[in-house]
Amino acid sequence: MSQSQTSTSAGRRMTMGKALNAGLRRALEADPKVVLAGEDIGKLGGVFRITEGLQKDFGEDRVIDSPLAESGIVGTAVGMAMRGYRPVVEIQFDGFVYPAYNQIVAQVAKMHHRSRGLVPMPMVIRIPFGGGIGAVEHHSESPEAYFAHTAGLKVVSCSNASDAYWMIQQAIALDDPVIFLEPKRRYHEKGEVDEDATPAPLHRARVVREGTEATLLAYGPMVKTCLDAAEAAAEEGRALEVIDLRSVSPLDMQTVATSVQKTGRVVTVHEAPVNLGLGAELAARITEQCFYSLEAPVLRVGGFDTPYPPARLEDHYLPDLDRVLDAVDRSLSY
Amino acid sequence: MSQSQTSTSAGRRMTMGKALNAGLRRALEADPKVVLAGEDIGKLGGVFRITEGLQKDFGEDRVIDSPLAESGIVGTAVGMAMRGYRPVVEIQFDGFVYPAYNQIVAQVAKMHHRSRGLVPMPMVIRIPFGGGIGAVEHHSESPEAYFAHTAGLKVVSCSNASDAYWMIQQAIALDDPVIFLEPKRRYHEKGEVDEDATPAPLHRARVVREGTEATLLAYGPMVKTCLDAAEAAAEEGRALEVIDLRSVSPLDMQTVATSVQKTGRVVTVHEAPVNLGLGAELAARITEQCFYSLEAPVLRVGGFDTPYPPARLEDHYLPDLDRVLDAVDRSLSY
Amino acid sequence: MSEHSGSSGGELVQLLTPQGERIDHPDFSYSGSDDEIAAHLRDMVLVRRIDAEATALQRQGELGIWTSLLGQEAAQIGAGRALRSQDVVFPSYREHGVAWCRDVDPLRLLGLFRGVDLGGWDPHAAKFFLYAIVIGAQTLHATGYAMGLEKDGEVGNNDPERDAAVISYFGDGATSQGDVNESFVFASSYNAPVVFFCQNNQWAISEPIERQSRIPLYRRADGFGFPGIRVDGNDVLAVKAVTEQALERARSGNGPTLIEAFTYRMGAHTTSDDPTKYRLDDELEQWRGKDPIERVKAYLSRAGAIDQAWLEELQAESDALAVRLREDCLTMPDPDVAASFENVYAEQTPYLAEQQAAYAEYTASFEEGN
Amino acid sequence: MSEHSGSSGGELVQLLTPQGERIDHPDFSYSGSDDEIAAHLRDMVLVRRIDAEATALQRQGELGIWTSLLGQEAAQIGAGRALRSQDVVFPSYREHGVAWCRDVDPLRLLGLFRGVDLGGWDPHAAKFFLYAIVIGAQTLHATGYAMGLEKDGEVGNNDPERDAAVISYFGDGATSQGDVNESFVFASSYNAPVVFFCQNNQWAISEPIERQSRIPLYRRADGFGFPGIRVDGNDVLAVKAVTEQALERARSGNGPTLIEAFTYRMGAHTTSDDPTKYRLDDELEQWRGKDPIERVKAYLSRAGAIDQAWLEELQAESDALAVRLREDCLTMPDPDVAASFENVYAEQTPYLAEQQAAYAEYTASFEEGN
Ligand SMILES: Cc1ncc(C[n+]2csc(CCOP(=O)(O)OP(=O)(O)O)c2C)c(N)n1
Ligand SMILES: Cc1ncc(C[n+]2csc(CCOP(=O)(O)OP(=O)(O)O)c2C)c(N)n1
Ligand SMILES: [Mg+2]
Ligand SMILES: [Mg+2]
Repeated sequence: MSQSQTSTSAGRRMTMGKALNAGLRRALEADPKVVLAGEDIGKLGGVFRITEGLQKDFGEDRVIDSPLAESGIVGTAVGMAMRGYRPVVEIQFDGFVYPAYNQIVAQVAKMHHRSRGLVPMPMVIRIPFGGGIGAVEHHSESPEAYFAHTAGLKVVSCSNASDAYWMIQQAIALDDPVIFLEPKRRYHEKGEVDEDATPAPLHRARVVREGTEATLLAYGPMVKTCLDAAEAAAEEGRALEVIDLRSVSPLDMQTVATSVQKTGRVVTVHEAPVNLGLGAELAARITEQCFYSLEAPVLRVGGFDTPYPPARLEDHYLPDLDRVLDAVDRSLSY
Repeated sequence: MSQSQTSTSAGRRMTMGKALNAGLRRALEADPKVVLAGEDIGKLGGVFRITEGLQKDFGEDRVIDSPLAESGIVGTAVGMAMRGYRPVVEIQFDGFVYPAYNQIVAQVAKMHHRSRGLVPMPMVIRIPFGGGIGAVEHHSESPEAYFAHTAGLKVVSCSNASDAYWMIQQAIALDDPVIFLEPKRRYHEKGEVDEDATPAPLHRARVVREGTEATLLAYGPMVKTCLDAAEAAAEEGRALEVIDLRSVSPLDMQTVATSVQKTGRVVTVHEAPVNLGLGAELAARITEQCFYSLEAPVLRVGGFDTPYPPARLEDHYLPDLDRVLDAVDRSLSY
Repeated sequence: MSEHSGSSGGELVQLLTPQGERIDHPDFSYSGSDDEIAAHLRDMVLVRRIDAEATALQRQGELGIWTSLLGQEAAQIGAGRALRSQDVVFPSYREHGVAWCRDVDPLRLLGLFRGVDLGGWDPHAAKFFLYAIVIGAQTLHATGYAMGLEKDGEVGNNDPERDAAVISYFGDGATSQGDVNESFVFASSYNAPVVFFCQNNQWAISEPIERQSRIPLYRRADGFGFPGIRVDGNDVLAVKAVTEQALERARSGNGPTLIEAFTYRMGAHTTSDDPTKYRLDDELEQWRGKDPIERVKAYLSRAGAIDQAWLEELQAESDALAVRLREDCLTMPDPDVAASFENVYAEQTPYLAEQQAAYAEYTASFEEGN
Repeated sequence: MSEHSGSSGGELVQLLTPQGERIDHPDFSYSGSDDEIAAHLRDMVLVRRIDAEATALQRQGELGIWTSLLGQEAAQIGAGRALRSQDVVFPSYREHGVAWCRDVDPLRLLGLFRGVDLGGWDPHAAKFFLYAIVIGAQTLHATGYAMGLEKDGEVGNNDPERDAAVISYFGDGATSQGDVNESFVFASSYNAPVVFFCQNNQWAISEPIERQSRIPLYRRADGFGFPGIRVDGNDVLAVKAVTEQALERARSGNGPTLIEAFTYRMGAHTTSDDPTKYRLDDELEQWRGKDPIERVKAYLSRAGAIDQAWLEELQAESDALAVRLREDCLTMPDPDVAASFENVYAEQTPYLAEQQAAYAEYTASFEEGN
């Protein structure tokens, strides 16, 4: 049922958090130029323990606790990249990336172009993102559109342990800067990770469930939500196709268009506010590319166009199975 | 031909720059709580002379030269707003707003909501934006989508002297934070300003030219480009409707939808990169709201999805009359 | 390389030793009576009790997270009680003790951590602004507010009822943040009436102070042209004396001061944190000997200003407070989803109104459906 | 309130007076020969000529804008000639003199201001990174690069051929920016081999230095725990001596230094600026007496190290350089639109490739149409 390009030989079962840790470890082993930097990533192993044990094993020179200053973290990473390093930066929570926004959009994103390729920026900026963990303000944001609108950056998000393991390594190996969005509420979900597989290309979307009546497009935390929705729909006899975009920028429109040409109906799902969220770009491009295939407008499910609410309201704010299926119903009613 | 709600009695002819200066002056006169802050806005009157003479007339206490730190400028403006002031902040160029991004999206945008309305943020952040002036890097950017995606902010752009005069005053009078985008390459264009008129509501779009065959949607600097395109099209017998959105967030979808229902074809035009630019949101919403009226997908004309190029390439990057008409042709060919 | 001194040494202002002995300082003195000191003790005991109850509530799942002030009571009560009613506070997220001094109902603090709101008190009424979670942001707000005070002529009138100052709290880690340094630039440039109160509790989550600075933090002010001073943050008398002087300096138009309150975070960073991963029990043990409450008890007992009965009464009061807080917390109503849409704008947009209506319709249909 | 001292005073390192007399300083000395000093003079005269030619080219519409270094030649040549070949430079947008010392063809600088590229030299080959227009950003890059040098073991080997340092240039206004202060935090925390070179030219566009700081800027370093020093920025000997020492300190593993070169922006901020709006001729006149070139000429003439013939030869050289620069500028090819799409990514995306192809098709059809 899954088109996953990873080999089917059984791997190890682990959480997404552990898979990221294993992926980072392998990247540190593979290339001495890989360095990790961020707040509390050393002894503590990061507030989500994604870097647990790495400073102990690779030393303070390669796994660097940074002063509490995000612009400084990213700005010095730019300098390290200029010196030939491949910095992997951790931003502690989504809501704390904005102090580094200037360095990211004006420096990281533009350096390769500005220098006509002479100064590449092989940098990964890891951001645990999204809601659903009952956190206080600034700990549940989905800033992907802010980065995807920025030329020069690549933006990806993993939705499962296997992708987490592979995509982090691919992102680190890439000579372009990558905003790497980790769905923090899925850190504890387990999956099979085959460490000998050949991973799918980083920017390739994946059909994670085939169907015929409508296409659900998601990435990161919402992939599971969409799979659950498709499962529920199947019980009512409706076959929904689910695509895990994996890459938010660039978008793999070929995989998307193939699906839309089959189903004729699309629902996009993300946690970020709808207005100018990824759903907008998807809707625009799909309508451009598949105008005659669409039976209904692309419908968008997302967070409200409000600040992220206090925890006791987040279940309203966050798209869930029901809101996805409601949109599917509306799409089918066209 | 124009639906302008301003009265038709003749006003003074002035440049957009002078109109902004006059609007700021009137706002300073009208409310002692209005203060202006920014780099070089005092004696120099700002690098574009928009605040010329204001410090001389209103004093250093109300027209404040700020230290060279955008986060500090916006962050202290937050504090002044908390104290009951209505700060109007100037960011010297579009590309220098990013150091303040954190304060804008995490503080300015959220304060009213966070405080359940107890701490309003009546702040205007003026940004001369866009290209076309042959400037060096970071001086020609169009960051509107970064702000429009942020709940809690309002985003507007003026396209002519009269709107500049009125909209700046309306933005200052509004109790919400407004990102006020000034099309710097139009600063020197002249228009009629009637200082006794009743202005249109701030967030209302305006049909600036009526037509039947397709709708051009633009704001700020591209309104003139679209009017020129419509004029050229008219010479070939094609009647294009042009809408000046004026408000980028919230969007006046009613005015847009009315037009689209009439024309069935839409081209959006902005300088910002296409990917996740305003055109994406417009395309998504128009397709949702006018699915059965559309004869063609909404087509988008915008900057390339690249960093802003060096000046000698900006004529390629920036949408012009020909690129707009090319998109109209493509739309009509559906 | 590191010049961090311990808690003693000439540069640290101290008026009450860990053993509870009052000592003199050439520049600072505490002028209050023993009754006032007893009032500080009461404050400290009560906020420690509030803190403990909140921690317990979090452990029981009633709060999402809690930021404990354990060990920092003297820094907060000393500074909080130095304020005049017209002064204005810009806290970070750990200033429960200062909130207490501003008469903010502790229940309102719990609301934020329970996730029922984003800060449930009235910042203007309390002259205590909302908690700031993004490190450092509030120091610029404080500076801007102080600039506003100055514009309003509320500074330098030689009128103790009117002249006002602003105080902004932040941690040792925060001093690395650009915003905090920019607030120093602006405060200095405009000579703003603001006191920067840094609680150096030695840790920014897992990072020791040495990661942020290799010299004592109070010296940061030197670089910006205004005075910095280090005070024993576990000494409520010294903190109050130092803060009073800095506030008075601000109120009278003499500009900003940086206070570094040298203290210690006795607990975890938050209830989500596990400090055993990064710090040694030794250190904790050493600081236990400098407890801000014990030294005041020792002094007052020795001075005969309090006795066992007084302490028992305080114990009873603090237990009652905790019971009340717990009850109120458990019965705090959940917010209505309408709150998500309200106040996003002062002038609601049609778009958001439609979104709200559509969601209401959706949930309604859903309820019908069930 | 302001403690800004003038250009004289005990705290300012000076080795050559405006009158061209060499003076001693207890901590710094210039050890080069008169021939070397003559070489500095030649550098300064040539970069001033380049600058004048660029200004003229801008006036004639050949450049979009130009950032003149007039008056800052000694600060830049002194610092630039203090570098060893392995040292690495992170400039702001006015360091044409330092670029000269790094053998960057001045034509390449013009490319940026003519709008044919975003920086046309090879930063790695020149060990001179691209101009940074967003104020302060480069100071963090410099610090990170310096951290990398340290990791690579290129520091503290006692090997003059190998030990390397980084130098970062910025203005007085830049010191207010968060990034610059964060770079001080990081450099201090990691003891990075970086020299922060602030050209205090008294103005940030129209804002006098007093808006940014009420104490001398070199003292900012005090607050971050590393040395700061103020040098007469119009004295090429002093600048070289001070910078050499700071670089050596960095190379040998002793960490960062802040140098404040006290100088003056003799021209407009850029060719777009009109300084008559905000500053007085008096000030300019006063600084004219401290010209960085005249004092060296005076010294060398008096010492008999140069004569009229030497100066005439230099004049001829500089005129030839200007002619060459002008010619090359006028014939600099415009970029191809393909350059817009190239190098946006190291691995081009299909999306952007399609956009490029579509645009190529569009322009082609257009040309056919004509
Ligand atoms: C901009 C930003 N980055 C990161 C965080 C995550 N964070 C929360 S508290 C904290 C440590 C703060 O340390 P310190 O300033 O010493 O204050 P303390 O918690 O010790 O009172 C960090 C890194 C944040 N809240 N904001
Ligand atoms: C972040 C940012 N804000 C504003 C500007 C606009 N700007 C360009 S130069 C300048 C003044 C810089 O002054 P200073 O740091 O003293 O350097 P100088 O130009 O005097 O060499 C300003 C405000 C900018 N380039 N970057
Ligand atoms: Mg701390
Ligand atoms: Mg300057």
